[in-house]
Amino acid sequence: MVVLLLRCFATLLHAMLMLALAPLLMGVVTKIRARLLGRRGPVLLQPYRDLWKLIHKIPLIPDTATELYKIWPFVSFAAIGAVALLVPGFALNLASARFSDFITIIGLFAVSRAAIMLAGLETGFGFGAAGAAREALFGLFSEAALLVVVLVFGLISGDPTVDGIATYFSFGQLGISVSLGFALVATLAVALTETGRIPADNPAGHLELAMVHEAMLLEYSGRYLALFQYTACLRLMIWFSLIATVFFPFGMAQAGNILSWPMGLISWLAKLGALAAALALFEVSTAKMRVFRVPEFLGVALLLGLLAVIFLFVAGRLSA
Amino acid sequence: MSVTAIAVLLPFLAAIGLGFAGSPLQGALLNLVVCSLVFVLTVLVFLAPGAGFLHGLLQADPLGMIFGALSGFVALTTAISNIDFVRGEIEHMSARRWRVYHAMCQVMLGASLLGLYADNIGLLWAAVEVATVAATLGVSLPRSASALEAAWKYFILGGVGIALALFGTMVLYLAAQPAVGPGLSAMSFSVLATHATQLDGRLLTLAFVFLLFGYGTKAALVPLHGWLPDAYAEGPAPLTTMLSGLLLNVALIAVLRFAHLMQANFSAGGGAVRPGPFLLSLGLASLLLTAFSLWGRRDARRFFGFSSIEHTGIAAFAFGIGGAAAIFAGLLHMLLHTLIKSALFQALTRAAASRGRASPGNFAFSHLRGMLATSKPLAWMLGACVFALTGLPPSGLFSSEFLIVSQTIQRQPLLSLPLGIGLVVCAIAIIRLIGPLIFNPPPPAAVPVKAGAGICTVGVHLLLVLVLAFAMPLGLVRMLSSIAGALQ
Amino acid sequence: MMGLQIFTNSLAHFLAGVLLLCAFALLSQRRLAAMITLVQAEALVLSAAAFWQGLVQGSDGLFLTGIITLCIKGFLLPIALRRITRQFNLIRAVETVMPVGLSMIIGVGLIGIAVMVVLPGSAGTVTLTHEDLAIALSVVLLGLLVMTTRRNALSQVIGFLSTENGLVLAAIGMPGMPFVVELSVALLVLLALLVVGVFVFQLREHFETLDLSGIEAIERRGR
Amino acid sequence: MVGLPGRGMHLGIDPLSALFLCLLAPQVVAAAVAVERKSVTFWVFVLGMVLALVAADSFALILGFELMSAASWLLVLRGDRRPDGRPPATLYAGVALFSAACLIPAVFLPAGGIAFVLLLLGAGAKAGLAPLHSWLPRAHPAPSAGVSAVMSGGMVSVALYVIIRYAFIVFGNAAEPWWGTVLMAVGAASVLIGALRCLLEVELKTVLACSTVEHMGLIAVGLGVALRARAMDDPALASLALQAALLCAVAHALFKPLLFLGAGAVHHATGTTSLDWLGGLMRCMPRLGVLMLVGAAGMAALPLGPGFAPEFLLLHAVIAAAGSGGVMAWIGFAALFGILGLSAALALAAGVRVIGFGFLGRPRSLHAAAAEEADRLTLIGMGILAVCCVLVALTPGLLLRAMAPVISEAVPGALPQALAYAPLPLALLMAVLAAVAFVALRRFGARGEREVPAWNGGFGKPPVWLPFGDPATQPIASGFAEPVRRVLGPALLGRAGLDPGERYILAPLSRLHLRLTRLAELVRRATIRQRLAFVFGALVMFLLALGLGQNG
Repeated sequence: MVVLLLRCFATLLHAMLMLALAPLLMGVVTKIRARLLGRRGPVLLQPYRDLWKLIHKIPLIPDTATELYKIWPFVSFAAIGAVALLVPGFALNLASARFSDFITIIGLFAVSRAAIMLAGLETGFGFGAAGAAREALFGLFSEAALLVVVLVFGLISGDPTVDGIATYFSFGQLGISVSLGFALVATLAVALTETGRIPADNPAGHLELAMVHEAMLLEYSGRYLALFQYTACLRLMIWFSLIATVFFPFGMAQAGNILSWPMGLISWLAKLGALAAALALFEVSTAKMRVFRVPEFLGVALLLGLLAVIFLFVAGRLSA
Repeated sequence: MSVTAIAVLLPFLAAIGLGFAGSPLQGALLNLVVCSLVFVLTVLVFLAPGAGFLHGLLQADPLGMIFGALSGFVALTTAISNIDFVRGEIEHMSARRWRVYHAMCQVMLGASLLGLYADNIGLLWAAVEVATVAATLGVSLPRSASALEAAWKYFILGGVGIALALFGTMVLYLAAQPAVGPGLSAMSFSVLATHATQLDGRLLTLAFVFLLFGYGTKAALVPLHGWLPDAYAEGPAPLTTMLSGLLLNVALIAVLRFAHLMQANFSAGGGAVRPGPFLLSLGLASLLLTAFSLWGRRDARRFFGFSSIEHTGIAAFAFGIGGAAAIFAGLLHMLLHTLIKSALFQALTRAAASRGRASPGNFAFSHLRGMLATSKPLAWMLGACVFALTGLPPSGLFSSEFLIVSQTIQRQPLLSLPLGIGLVVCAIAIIRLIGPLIFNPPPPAAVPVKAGAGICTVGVHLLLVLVLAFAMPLGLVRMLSSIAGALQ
Repeated sequence: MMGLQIFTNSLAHFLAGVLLLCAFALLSQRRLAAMITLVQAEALVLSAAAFWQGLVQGSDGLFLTGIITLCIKGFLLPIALRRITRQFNLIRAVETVMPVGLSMIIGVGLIGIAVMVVLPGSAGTVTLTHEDLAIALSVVLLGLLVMTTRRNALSQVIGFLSTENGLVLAAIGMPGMPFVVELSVALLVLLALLVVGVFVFQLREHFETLDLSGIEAIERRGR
Repeated sequence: MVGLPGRGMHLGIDPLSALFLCLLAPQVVAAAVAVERKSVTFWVFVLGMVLALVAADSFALILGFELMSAASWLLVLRGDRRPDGRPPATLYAGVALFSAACLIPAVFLPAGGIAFVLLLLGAGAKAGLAPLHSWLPRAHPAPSAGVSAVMSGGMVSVALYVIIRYAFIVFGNAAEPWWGTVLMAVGAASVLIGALRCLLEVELKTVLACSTVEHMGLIAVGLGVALRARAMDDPALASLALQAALLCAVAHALFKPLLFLGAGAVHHATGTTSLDWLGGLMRCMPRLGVLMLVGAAGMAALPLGPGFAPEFLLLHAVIAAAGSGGVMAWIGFAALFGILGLSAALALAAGVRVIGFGFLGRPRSLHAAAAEEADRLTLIGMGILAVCCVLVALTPGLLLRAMAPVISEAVPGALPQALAYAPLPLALLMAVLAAVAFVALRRFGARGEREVPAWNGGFGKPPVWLPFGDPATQPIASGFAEPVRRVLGPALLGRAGLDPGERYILAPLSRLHLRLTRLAELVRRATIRQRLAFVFGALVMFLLALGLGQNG
């Protein structure tokens, strides 16, 4: 009974932290990136300020938009928010653990992607459509690669839920490490694409022809734009936590055991920071790709996933 | 003198009358009267399966009865639609030729009945021979170059066929010598069937080859089919109906009877060869050749002539498969195909009449297309007939072809591959016509016309097909099964 | 008595052989007139054979057959044919499909097949009728070969007649074959003549010559 | 006695046929309400399907199957008013006949590999499984909307029913693992090609037909996994995969007719179904738009849509199956998984494309601008289906429980699995989040909003004489698909961009047919003498064979 209560409380805390810290994470990434480039960069809380500013602007609705124009931001946010609750952060075995099925999560990502693409097509002007088309193209390979990675996880752990996979990996065995390495690389590639970072997309770019994610939001303003941007931050947060949970499951707390929470929180924040630093480093060290190079980039990820499966088989034979 | 004899003799007598007197229309009416009488008689034959006439030369067995009644029915409906045909075409032939035409119709009817009821192979041969001559004269009647050419083909090929059949008949008689000894009895089907096991198998086989080629020419099995498409396409329209409705059956049934003699002798170890392979090869040849000959056609009657070749081929194939069920299926297929095809030709004749004469020929598809726009009931009837030929349900041929294919699968699995290919290609070739023929825009000259009441004969045919195929009365089922059992 | 029997057989054989020889010679001929003559000769030999068989078997049916054959095939028909040839001056040689030599080789092969089919492999049960049948069959096949190797309607008619001769030969060889068949054979010849007459008549109306190339031209129009 | 002469025919209902009957009912009702009330042929078509479903012997089954094909052929023929040369009606009839020619032998052969392959050819051709699928995108859009709906939702399901009936129940005990493998391969191919064309096609109805091919492929994959598992006696996995397949069939039979009816309404309102000429319909036909949104969600297999639960189950079944077998099996299943993911994303893009270019944005033609809301009956018909869709989408668990008898009928010793995907809580959660966001924005944010010309990267307002903007600046549907075409087209469709089914099946067949027809013409044009020679030659050959046979 107590355990159940604790788990619910942990879930609540987890949700709070995810929703609250998302913009901060974005700020951290920007800051580190700026520093690496030798600039001072904006303050860490800049994303919060931007959101606040946007919220207080009166939104301008394009006259060619339909009634659904205002729905899409909420759909996108709701889907990503749901994922935020499903993906474990600082603790395992949350109340939502049972539903944290990887395929459900992928589906929810797809929902938000669809919402954003439709938002891009909403006003029927060129840039939004171009962005949507590119998003669709990237989506093909990232989803395929991600599913193959999920297959790897499923084959290893025999449990399709993120929570279960993390629990299984937290007592990590050797022998599967090769394939897990491949899977990690593939996952990172997918994550970069899904969160619209370099090399697939440039969140800071302002040339419409080169944009993907931003191009779709070109016609949005005010609170709706704010919601979209917040969703983007949340997505980054989710991906970081996901990677942290699955590949670096050490030091995670058990939701049922309140004493392990602080440790879990600390390790979680540490992992997030490390990942943010890694991302910033990667971004400053690479350039953005041409649009039609990205499928190849993701195709490599897909192949890595397949390789992972094969190595997994080999490993299984070796261990057997 | 038995009903059978009357049924056979009446048409010949009528032919004499028709040949020498009367205006075309009178001739058509008399023709109708005689045909209806004959039909009644052929039905009566069921009640009084005539005891032997001319010491047993003429003896209707169940098979003969069924197909005799069928022939009577087809002749009747043809005679009905013939009246409209004569009305339409009256000025295109001289009164003399009209007389010959009607006389020939009657002679063909009588000869077919004779061939079906005859218990004597010589008499059967004579009947087919008379029918051939009558048909030749009939086909040559339009006197156009192409008609004469068609008749010439018919005569040459038919004559050769007849010669072969006669030779076969004689060899069969010789083969019967050791068992039956000289005399009439050596030529009687019933006697031969009872002594089938003691016949000289070697001569029997030889005889069968010749009989198969002789009567196969009449049944237009590939490669003996050369005469059929032209004869169908050039002769007067109702004559075509008679050809397809009556003569093919006579010849095919003759082949079936002879094949049964072989089979019986073979299974008794009498030294004969199994008839199956002969029939199968000819049947498959017919099916496959027509499957690809059906595509380039521009003339409707020629097209459906090829489809007749296809269906006789299918029936022959079924007989070749052997076994009661397959023979049952083959007979059913013959029944249904006869009904459908004659209905189709009646509808086609009316359609062509509604369009008037045209340069490429009254039956050119380009001339007949777009029926729906000019006459709804006619179009639906025509479409239904054409569709019925494809064997897709609700067409009756579905059930017979279903039976045939299933039997093939169970008895000769490998043969079901060519059979299936042939059936599918033929059906596609036929079904592709319906769009242009019925629904496309009609040729500019076409004018809307009212379909006469006579069209209902087509409906009756199709209804009969449905009943026979999907709700066959038990009595008929028993009769056909017993026939098939006896002939297997 | 025995000697008579042998004599009977050998004579019947001799006549049949002559018939076969005529049929074979028919194959070698190119000119219509000569072909007609050969058919006539066939008919005469055939009627002789019919009379002989009638004498031996003592059946008047065969005599009747012989008479019919003699009258119609021996005289009426050749006369008619000659008239036609004169009318359309078809004196010139008929063009054949294959060289005559080849067609004769095929003819020999046909005779071989006929013998092979009719006579049992095990010699011994060979009866007169069997051999007679073999010869008749050869004649029939040779007639058909003539029909298929000559490009000319009239010569096809001639080949057809030769085939008929073979049939009649077979028929008269059959012991005690009922009357019906001879009758129908005669009937057939009669009707054949009738129809041929009709045909020749109209074929002239429509094509100046009897050559079937005109018909083939019509046939070439795809229909 | 009705039926085959001397044998009659037998009818009967068991859980499987009952399930498919239930699956047939809503779409027939909807189609009847929407468009086809008076068409006799339509009802014959339905009768054929019902007969095929309640058949208890092979004759009745094939009779119904072919009756259905024939009636729908007539409907295709009547509906097919396209000027371009090759009408699909003949091709369609050919496929129908082909399937009959394969099915009749299949049901009479002894249960075994050949019978199964024939069955797969026959029923698969009807269901539009690769490589015999290329007729479907041509034929299904041809007839009127209601018929297209029932063809695409019901007829293919009947074909699936035949596959399940025979592969699982009749031949069940003779099943071998490779049957399942073949079925999976076929399904994967259909999924891939269907999804790709679904994204590339421009005609709305053709898009929907291609998506039918894709979903048939998904179902086939599910059935394949189930069959393989059954042959390797693993009832748990078999029942899981079968659940996926059946649920997919149910969902597809609901949202596909819905979409087709919508496409028909669009065609009726605008005179075109080409996505390149539509646009902005959400403004003038909002109700239709919302209904189409429901359908598109199903087509794109999005969570909270009817299409997601089956996809979810299917992926889990494949994961569960992947562990078994040798290295080839592992690679194969990994590839299958990749294909499933790829095509899921393709389907998503296609769904977005249908909605985004058909109903959002600016009109691309005056017709689209002047469209009027669909008539009430159509909306009612679509409404029925939409309600069913929502029910299926939110309570797949109940549906699976209801399907239990079917599963246990097809897979002896089956233990139906509980569904690990709970749409209702998920929907609740998302609703709460959206509400929270809405309220928060209302509470803290600025009120009100202003309607202005779209910014469009600063290109400014379109001139007045171009009411919906300069058409040149408008994105079109084919442009949306262009990147995918550039990346995947050459690999999957070849340089000509032709469907492999057309290139490797139909084209060679037509060439062969032409050659054989020419051959037959040669025979037909023979002169009299040559025809005589045929007879003579055949006779001589027979005699020769006889002589050699008897003396040799």
